[in-house]
Amino acid sequence: MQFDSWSAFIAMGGYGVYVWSAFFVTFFCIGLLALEAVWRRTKLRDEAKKQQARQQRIEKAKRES
Amino acid sequence: MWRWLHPYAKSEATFALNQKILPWFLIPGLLLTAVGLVWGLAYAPPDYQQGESYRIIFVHVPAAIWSMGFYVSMAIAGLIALVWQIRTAELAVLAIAPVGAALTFISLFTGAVWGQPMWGTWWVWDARLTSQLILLFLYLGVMALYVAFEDERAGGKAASILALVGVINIPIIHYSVYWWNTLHQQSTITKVITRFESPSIAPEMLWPLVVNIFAFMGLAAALVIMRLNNELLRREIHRPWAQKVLNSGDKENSNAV
Amino acid sequence: MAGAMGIFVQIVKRDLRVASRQRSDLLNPLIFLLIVVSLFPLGVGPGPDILARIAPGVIWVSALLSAMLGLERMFRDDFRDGALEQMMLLPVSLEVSVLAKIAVHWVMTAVPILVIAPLLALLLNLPMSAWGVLWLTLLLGTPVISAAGAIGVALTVSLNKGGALLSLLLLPLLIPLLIFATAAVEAAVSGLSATGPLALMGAFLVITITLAPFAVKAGLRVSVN
Amino acid sequence: MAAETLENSAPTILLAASDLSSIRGERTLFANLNMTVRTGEVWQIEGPNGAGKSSLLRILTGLLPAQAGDVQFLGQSIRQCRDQYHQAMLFIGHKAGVKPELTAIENLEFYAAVQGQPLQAPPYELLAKVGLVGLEDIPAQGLSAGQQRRIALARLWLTQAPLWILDEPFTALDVAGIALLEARFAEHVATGGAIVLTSHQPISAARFPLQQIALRYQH
Repeated sequence: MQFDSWSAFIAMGGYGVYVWSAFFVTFFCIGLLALEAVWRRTKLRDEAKKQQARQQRIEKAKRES
Repeated sequence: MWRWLHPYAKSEATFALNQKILPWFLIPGLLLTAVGLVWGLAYAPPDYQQGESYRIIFVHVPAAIWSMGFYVSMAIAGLIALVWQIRTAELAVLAIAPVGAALTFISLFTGAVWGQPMWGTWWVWDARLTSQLILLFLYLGVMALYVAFEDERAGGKAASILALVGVINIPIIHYSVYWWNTLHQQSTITKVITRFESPSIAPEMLWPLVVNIFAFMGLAAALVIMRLNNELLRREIHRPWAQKVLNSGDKENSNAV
Repeated sequence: MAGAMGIFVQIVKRDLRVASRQRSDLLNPLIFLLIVVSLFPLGVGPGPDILARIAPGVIWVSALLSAMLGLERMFRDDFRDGALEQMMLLPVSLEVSVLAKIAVHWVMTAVPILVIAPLLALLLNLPMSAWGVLWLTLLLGTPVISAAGAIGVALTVSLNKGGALLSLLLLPLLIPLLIFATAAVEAAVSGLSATGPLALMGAFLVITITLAPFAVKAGLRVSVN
Repeated sequence: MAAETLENSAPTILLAASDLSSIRGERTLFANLNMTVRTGEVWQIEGPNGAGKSSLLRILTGLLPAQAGDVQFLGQSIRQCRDQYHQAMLFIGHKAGVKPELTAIENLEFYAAVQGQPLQAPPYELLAKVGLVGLEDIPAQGLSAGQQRRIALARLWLTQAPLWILDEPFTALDVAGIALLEARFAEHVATGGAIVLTSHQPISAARFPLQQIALRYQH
């Protein structure tokens, strides 16, 4: 461990703003991409459900007519 | 080549393969990221010249390396898409582009915040930063070209061609920018950053860097696979296999995505 | 069979004729170039030293921008009136026709620039000793713009809003050209030999002219369907 | 491959399409389509808008790749003998390929020259026949759509290509123009040529044997 205390770790020898903003932005971008992928998958799932429901309605209408 | 690739021209086979290899990238990626972060931020020794600020290297260098690496892999996917007319390869181009662009952006941003304490300015027209900036433009061009087409197949093919043209040009751009930089060199400060990429870097700093390089590869590859799978499902949402995957989603939510 | 050379000549002849009947399209990029170059003294001040210092870069950046204006014409009209389809159905490799289109585009856009280059050098107070090298860089560089530009146009010709996109695709690819061209002129200004960068520009020229037709062909196949 | 050499021989298979499939976007236009075009035949492709008539023609010309299947010219895949095929085939599409900046004569001269049959003299008689008398040396942009189309169709009298692929050749033509064109079609197939075309107008089958192939709109 290179740092004596938690606050020294945060301060990064005076470069805290730079170091932490670099790391934050990096993982923010990666996280954003990951979230987008998960969110997209959820949307697709909804879309598939909607389509199956539509298909069922069409088939039902066909059977009843 | 064709014999080997052909099964994966089918979306379903590609999807199944992707599902299988995704954990092999995602899990090591996450673990190595955790290790690399703690090691790099807390345990690696400070630099004798730059103090703690050099720790930005642990995200800057991996992002820069893979931004270039992913461009090359995007171009290879484009080549496969064009030569063998494989649609899944086109989709791979489109899955890689945003991830590569994000890596390029990360390397630019971290380069700027590293430059500020070291050089007293956010941006210098350093050869490394400049060629990264051009690389970002190339990624943006590929993405913009794809989006501009209404017909997704045509867009995918156009983007593949552009990626290929770009990858032929990258070494030339790289070389010309370095040459331009030495021509207009006004000070030697850029050497401060360059020093870290020479083999003379101390092993206590090198090892966490290596860990982070592999961590970034795992994470970025996992992102690409996730995006590719989403695209495959979206294009084939009418097909039974896609509906089956999407319906069974909730229980395998955690590892399928 | 008309033979590859015969078809090349026919396309060149026809396109030169077409271009000579739409003169405003040819003049506009040239006037644009003149205006952009004359904006710089107004923007950075008329000091002869600073102008001479930025002249190579200004002339080349302006030439690149004005080239972007005229590039679209290479395939756009042909795409709209069906001549592009017919060109793809000629009994000759598409690369030959593409080279003819590139050649015509170069003649109609670059030759005027070569003619007014001394005027641009004069406006920006570029030392006389560098005029020859400036002219040589334009001579070697403009075919690269036409050939690489053809790739971009082939990819965007079917899009309605291709203009801005075209610049976004092409300008990053042309950066090495800009670097070496300005370096050559700067070397000449400071009395050094410009052979190195000029030789590299010659290499670019050869590479682009050889490889671009294949990329253009692939791009046209995507756009025309 | 000129028309004369085919004239006296028994019908030859000029063009053969096997198992063609075309997908545009998400929609299958047609699948497993087969057709065999022999010399002396006129094929009309029918179907409602959006059924894929134009796509089929463009696949036959080689402008558009088919998703599956192959097109063969004289027994050889057109991808292998592209130049030969293009030498022997004439395509006039929706967009006629007439440069609006050039005159009728200049347009025709260009197409004749690139097909390897340069004109010896300006084709005034032909242009008069297709109804463009007095408009021969006006840039085509000054002419109406129908007149521009007639310039493109005039190529049919100058070409020696045995195979014609025509997308809606009768559009924007008057009754006399249609009759003229049909007469030319009859002449062409009688001398060993073949034609594949799309048309909304019914074609009078009296003058030449007419094969029809119908595409349906598929959802």
